[in-house]
Amino acid sequence: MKKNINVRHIIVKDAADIFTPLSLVFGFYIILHGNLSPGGGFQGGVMIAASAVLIYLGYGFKTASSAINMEVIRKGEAIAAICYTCLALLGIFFGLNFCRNVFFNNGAIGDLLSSGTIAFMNYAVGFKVLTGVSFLILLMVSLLAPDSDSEHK
Amino acid sequence: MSTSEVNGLIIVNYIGSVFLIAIGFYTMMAKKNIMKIVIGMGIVDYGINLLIVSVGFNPGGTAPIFTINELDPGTFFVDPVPQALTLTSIVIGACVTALALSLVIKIKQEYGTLDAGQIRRLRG
Amino acid sequence: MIQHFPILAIMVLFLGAFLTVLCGKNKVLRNIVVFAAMLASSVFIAFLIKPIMIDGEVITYWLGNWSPVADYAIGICLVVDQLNLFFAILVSVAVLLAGVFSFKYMSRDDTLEKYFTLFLMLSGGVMGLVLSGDLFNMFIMVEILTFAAVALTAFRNRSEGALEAAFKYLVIGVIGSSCILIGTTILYSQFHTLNLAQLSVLLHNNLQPATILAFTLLLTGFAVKAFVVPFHPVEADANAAAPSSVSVIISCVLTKAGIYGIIRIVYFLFRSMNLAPLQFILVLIGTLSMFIGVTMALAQKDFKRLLAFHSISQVGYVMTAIGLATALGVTGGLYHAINHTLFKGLLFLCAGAVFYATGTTNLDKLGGLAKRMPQTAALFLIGAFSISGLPPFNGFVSKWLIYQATYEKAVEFGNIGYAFVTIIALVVSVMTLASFIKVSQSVFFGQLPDEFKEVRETPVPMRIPMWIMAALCVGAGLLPQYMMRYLINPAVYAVMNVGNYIGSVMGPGYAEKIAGQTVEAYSSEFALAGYWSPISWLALFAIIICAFFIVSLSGGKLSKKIHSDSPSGLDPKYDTFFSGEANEHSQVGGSDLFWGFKHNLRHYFDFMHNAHSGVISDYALWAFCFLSFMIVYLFIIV
Amino acid sequence: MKKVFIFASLIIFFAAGIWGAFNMMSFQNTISSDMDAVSLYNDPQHYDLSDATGVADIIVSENLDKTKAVNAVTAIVFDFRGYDTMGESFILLTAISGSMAILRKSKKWGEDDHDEEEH
Repeated sequence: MKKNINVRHIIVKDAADIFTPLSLVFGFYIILHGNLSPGGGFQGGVMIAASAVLIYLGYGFKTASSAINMEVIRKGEAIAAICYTCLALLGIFFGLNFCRNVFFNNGAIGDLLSSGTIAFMNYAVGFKVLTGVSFLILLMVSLLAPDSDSEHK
Repeated sequence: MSTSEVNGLIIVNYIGSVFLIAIGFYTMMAKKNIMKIVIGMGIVDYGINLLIVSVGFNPGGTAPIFTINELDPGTFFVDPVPQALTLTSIVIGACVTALALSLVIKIKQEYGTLDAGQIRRLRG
Repeated sequence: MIQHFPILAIMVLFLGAFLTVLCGKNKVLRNIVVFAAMLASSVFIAFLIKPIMIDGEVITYWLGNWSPVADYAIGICLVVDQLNLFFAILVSVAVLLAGVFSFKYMSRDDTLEKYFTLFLMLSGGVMGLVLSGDLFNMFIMVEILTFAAVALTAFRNRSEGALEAAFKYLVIGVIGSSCILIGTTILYSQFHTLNLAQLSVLLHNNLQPATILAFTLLLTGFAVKAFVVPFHPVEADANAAAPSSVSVIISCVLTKAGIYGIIRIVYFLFRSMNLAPLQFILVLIGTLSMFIGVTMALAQKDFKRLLAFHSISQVGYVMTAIGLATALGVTGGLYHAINHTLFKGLLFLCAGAVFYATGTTNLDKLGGLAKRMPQTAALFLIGAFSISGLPPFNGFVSKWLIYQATYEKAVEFGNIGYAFVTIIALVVSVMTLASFIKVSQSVFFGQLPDEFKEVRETPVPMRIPMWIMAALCVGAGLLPQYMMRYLINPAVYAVMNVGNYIGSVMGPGYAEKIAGQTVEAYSSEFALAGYWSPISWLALFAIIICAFFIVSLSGGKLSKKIHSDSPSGLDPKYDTFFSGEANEHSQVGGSDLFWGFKHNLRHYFDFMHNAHSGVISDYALWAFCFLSFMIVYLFIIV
Repeated sequence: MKKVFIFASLIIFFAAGIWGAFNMMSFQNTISSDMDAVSLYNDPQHYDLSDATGVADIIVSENLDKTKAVNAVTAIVFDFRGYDTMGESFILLTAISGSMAILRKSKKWGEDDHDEEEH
């Protein structure tokens, strides 16, 4: 079984170079416009996480793991979860119920921030998914790398 | 195609999803390779996703987004609730696969095999 | 303010889990966060007792203030009626005590922040499940608790069989979750809503083939979560492999979550418990669980695996009592549910203490620990007496109620089958006592092996939760009237009268408007025979005589048959032994105290041993066959 | 023997599923077709809920007025059923923590009493 891709073809590397920024930009676009257009936090988050795979395919595990600090990613995911919970808890602080969309009526329909907490929750979930899925992918991939610690390097 | 004919065609989706779920369960019951069992779990999940999306189908409806420039007067939507449920269900399916694959990796390291017939230290 | 407490009780646990991730390696801070989260959740639940249990309110909390519009529940709601709160109290007690226990118990493992993250996730999932009023939300919470339980089962991934047990648990759990999700989808396609109360009204007298299919799938899904008979091997494996503090949660809390789901499905959502065949199938499943669990437990050689099979057996009692559909039966079932949480929690914590002290749970290697660990031995005996149903302890009260309920059902319906259930319940109780005699003999009494001469008593932080559980066991046994008044009777009332729940969620008068009739209530009146009523004791005595007679008759036949095929080539310990020096073969291992009994019934035990083959495909096959059988059965009866 | 059980239960499941599917076809659509998206967009406050056939009708009608989110699916995911989404993201975190716990290289239990601090 081929444990690690040592010889990287130039096509793979160039394709990774080209598509990594594309997937990042498009993913962020989808997250930011989740309340206006098709898509949302989950879809955009997964797209951004795909860029982690692209970096791995183009440059191998060592570069990918040095480019991405896995401990920070994991903590970032917890922070995103706390953000979502706090956005939901805002409802209680405003004297309403949990998960209440508290400042919903600013701006016209179709504006980026017109939908109140929906947009912010969207960003929180997007951040959570992009950290979570890229962490999961790198965790799996790290097992294929030679003499790697199973947790992180 | 008239509305009632389109409505009738949704049965294809239902039968397809039942078929997928049955294939998935068959894989889990009959196959001894635990990797194939994981695949079976995935197939069941896809079948359920197909079922949920099909439930919300509305003949002639468009995607439930008020992109006003692209809508004709009199447009109506398909049901957005099952789509939201499917989104949840897809993520859950991915999590099942991730957890199962990490268990499979560890089992392969520990037992040296993927045969369910040999992974039976706990029995009786 | 009080209406925010249910959601806070759930979210505090989840927030604790995230903060645990952020704490990282800081041990003191982490423990403080975890303890504060569990304590805060318990306090929130405790504050709900007064308005709900005593004053009889039902709290409905619409998340995001999306209360029903045009008689459709567009949002998700949390509903706390007496039944929900009953299970929430049970969950919070078990979680708090197991969590406190695990601070010291887990201290020799590494990466504890992940352990506590998953532990709090698991607790939050169960709490969210029992407080939820939305079908899809119940599915989400079921998934959270399944994943967390699977990961915690494999937490000690170097110990024997942990990964394997986790994989089996995951596969069977996914079958159950898939069933729940398909059922939810079918109900949505028919009624266009996901709210439990609204579905309950719309479903009334509205059973179509697709609805029956949905009912079957939901029932199967929650039966998987309760680990009743065709799904039980998974629980035994998981409990044996998981750390003890997690076994407490799996055995005491997750099975109760499944029982809660079954109660909600059969009594509340479909209101179908007036069908006699459905009662029959639930009682049959419960009785089978009871019997198979206890007989499998007799043959076990591992302390925790034995306890796990007893857990299946006790959940069988609960299931039987729930299936009777009488007020007395439900009372007995709920009482036994909370008693099972207390004494099985105590027993698992004792097993954890023994493991912490000696590093093994193998019954053949242990022995004589009562000298070295007197307090643990005393606590274990309290738990063993409780689970066997000896009179001063709590197991007696609930088992007595269950015997009485089954007996009454038999009298009422003139059905001899339910009297058999009474007899089986009694026999199972006796066998439970027998197997705990075996455990106490081989763990705490008998000879102390040399390698355990230096074993010390459990540390104090581990003993405190055990003593609390033991005190609760004794208290629940000595003061049944208070338990009844403040905990059980309100819950039984809530099970039997669904009108309050529906009125609170959808607004009063909703059921009358939609279904065109008032929500009928089951009778919640019952005559309690008391627990010292002489007539009942006499009846019990007669039943015991009958049971003894039947057992002795069948035993005579069996022994004759066994004499005819003389055991040649078997273990020499089965040979007749007259006199002289006993050689090494005549020594019976600690786990083999009842070898004679097992030898006489060896066909049954061999069959059961081979059936529990340990191959995951077989277990999946059992689960799927159960589903198919239930489909056929329910289509025939309805 | 095992094969017989497998195929019998599969046939039962399949038959019940097909029967259920044909039954589900006769159910009413979960959302009604007599809604005009454009007029709803132009005048979000005025809508008629008297003949609503399910939650989807109400959600789509109320969405623009109450949440001002153009994408109805996002509005459901993050507002009407935001609690579910929260649970879903918790599932993701549970799965990731679980995978980490499973895949870690742990020591055998009790091998070393103070292995918590070192890493």
